[in-house]
Amino acid sequence: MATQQFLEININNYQSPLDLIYHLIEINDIDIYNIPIFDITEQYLTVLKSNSLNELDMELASEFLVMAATLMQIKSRMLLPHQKTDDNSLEGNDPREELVLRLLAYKRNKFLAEELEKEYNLNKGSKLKNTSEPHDLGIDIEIVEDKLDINKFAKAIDQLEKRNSLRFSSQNQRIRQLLRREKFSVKDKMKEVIQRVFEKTRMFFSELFPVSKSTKPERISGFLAILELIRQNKIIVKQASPFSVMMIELEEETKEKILESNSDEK
Amino acid sequence: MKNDSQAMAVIEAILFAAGDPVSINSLMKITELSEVEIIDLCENLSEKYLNQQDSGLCLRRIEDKYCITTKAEYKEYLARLFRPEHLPGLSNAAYETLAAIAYNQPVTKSQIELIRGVNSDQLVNRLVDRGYVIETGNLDLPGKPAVFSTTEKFLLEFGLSSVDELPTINLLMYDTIENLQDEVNVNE
Amino acid sequence: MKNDSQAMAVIEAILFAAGDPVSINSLMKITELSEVEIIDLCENLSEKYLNQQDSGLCLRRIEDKYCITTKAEYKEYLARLFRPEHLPGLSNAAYETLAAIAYNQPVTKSQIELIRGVNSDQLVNRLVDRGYVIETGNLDLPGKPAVFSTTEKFLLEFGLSSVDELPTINLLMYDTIENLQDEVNVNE
Repeated sequence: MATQQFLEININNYQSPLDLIYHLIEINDIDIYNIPIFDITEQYLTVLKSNSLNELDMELASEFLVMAATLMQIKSRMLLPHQKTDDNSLEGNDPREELVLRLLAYKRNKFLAEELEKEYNLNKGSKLKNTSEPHDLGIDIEIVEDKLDINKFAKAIDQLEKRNSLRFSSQNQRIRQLLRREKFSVKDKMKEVIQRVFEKTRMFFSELFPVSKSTKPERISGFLAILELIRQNKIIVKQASPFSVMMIELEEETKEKILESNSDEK
Repeated sequence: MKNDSQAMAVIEAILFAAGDPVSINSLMKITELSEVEIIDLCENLSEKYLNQQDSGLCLRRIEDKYCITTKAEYKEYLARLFRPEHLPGLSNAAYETLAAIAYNQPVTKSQIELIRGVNSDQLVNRLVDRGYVIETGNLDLPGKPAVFSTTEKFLLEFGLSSVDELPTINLLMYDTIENLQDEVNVNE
Repeated sequence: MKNDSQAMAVIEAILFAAGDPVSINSLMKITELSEVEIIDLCENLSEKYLNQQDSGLCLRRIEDKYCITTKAEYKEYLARLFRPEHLPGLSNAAYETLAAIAYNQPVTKSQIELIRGVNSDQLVNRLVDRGYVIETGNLDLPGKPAVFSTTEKFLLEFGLSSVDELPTINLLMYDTIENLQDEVNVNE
């Protein structure tokens, strides 16, 4: 499969990372119970890198990144020697198992959603009638209506308030995210990563952006920066063993450039 | 339209969904049939209702309009339907609309939509029909939108003497949401 | 009531006048007939509408209620009668969220997120606003998360008489995600 094909995938067309992975599985025509995780991970990362996640909703962008991390983790776990119990590709402890379950659940739901949409389109034209006024039916009675129910009124206020405060906070969040996105631009993070790694020679991702000292958007920008730096061949990412975290080092060329610019400043 | 029986079905569906009487003119426009054809079809429908023992409906002509109604002989059963225990009371959505009006009166339909996040025009009309809400004027804005307020009947059934007695609620409403939207627009 | 055809006429008249779905219980009280008789009569009425080419109506059962609606095939004519509703159609993401709720109800927002692989809270809120979904309680778990289920309006507009009738697919068809997981575990 040509890399070009994956570079052209527009991430905006996918509802979730699972949607994208399922698409990759389909175009590769592979068995979902035996996913070639190395290929899929590489393809997934190619798609991610060729798309600007900044245009996505922050929530969705972070889900795509979490999935990238998940795929890389599964990939490294696959390298561990494990005992084959039988020919079933999903034997116990297969690191792909959870992903496969989530893909199946997602696909099933997507099928069902399509069925629902069909049903809706078949039925959407049928109309109920409004309740008749007794007077119009020639019935001469005084309608004894239910009086207003103060409890139902209170409950309605409660629901309205809850819903509006949700809208309020989600809109507030959007504003804050917009501002934050400015603050943690990927470009700035790329500079920061290079400078900090240069100072320490090598660093772990978790050292660069420790969970205790950085916000989620900051870590996402940082992760994007790392992906971009790998793509530009400015850093080397190593894993000492399959289970360990990513260790980041600078390429020789990058180091030389920094040394040059530092000596220029002096 | 394929044939006469389909045309009759269409007329029945239109008159049923409309509820109120529909003019021959409107029926002509909707079905693209002539006046004579409409009148013929309606007469057939009327006869069908009359001849079928198992039909509870009848077609009435009022001047140049037609409507479906129920056969008069079943009045006693229908009278039972209109007892409160059988009629659906106000829905949650209606109570929400009532709350949106009560706390923001006088308020326009589009302001109510902003508060509820969904078009509520039908619900406002229903509340007006039931006498809980009344049109109290027009805003001095393009299109002169009507504004709505709650009625004395509303206060009476809740045992309130004025809307000031409604429990205070923070953050319900229109002011907050509108301000917020302005804020978002400025920031974007 | 004299006979069956008169009883059918009464049911038709009641459902016509009520407009909204009427419960079997109310129909029993109004007509003084038994549950079995009501269901029989309604089934006959439903068949009559279906078999008559010249009828534009259709009888629908929604859980334990009945209502008359127009046949869906005449929607283009009805669209001319009513002002277009300016509600936008549901997005793919909204259908996915609705499916996640319909097939797993009652379900929490985080369970929906697990199925879709992405946070869907806003979509759930929008489905609540549209009246397809409603909060039906809280789970007895830390934080007391709210659970959501589909509404009568959902059944009505999706042509279903109960959630048991949701379309099924043989492939990957499990009652719940837990069952799916159990099944895979058993196969290992």
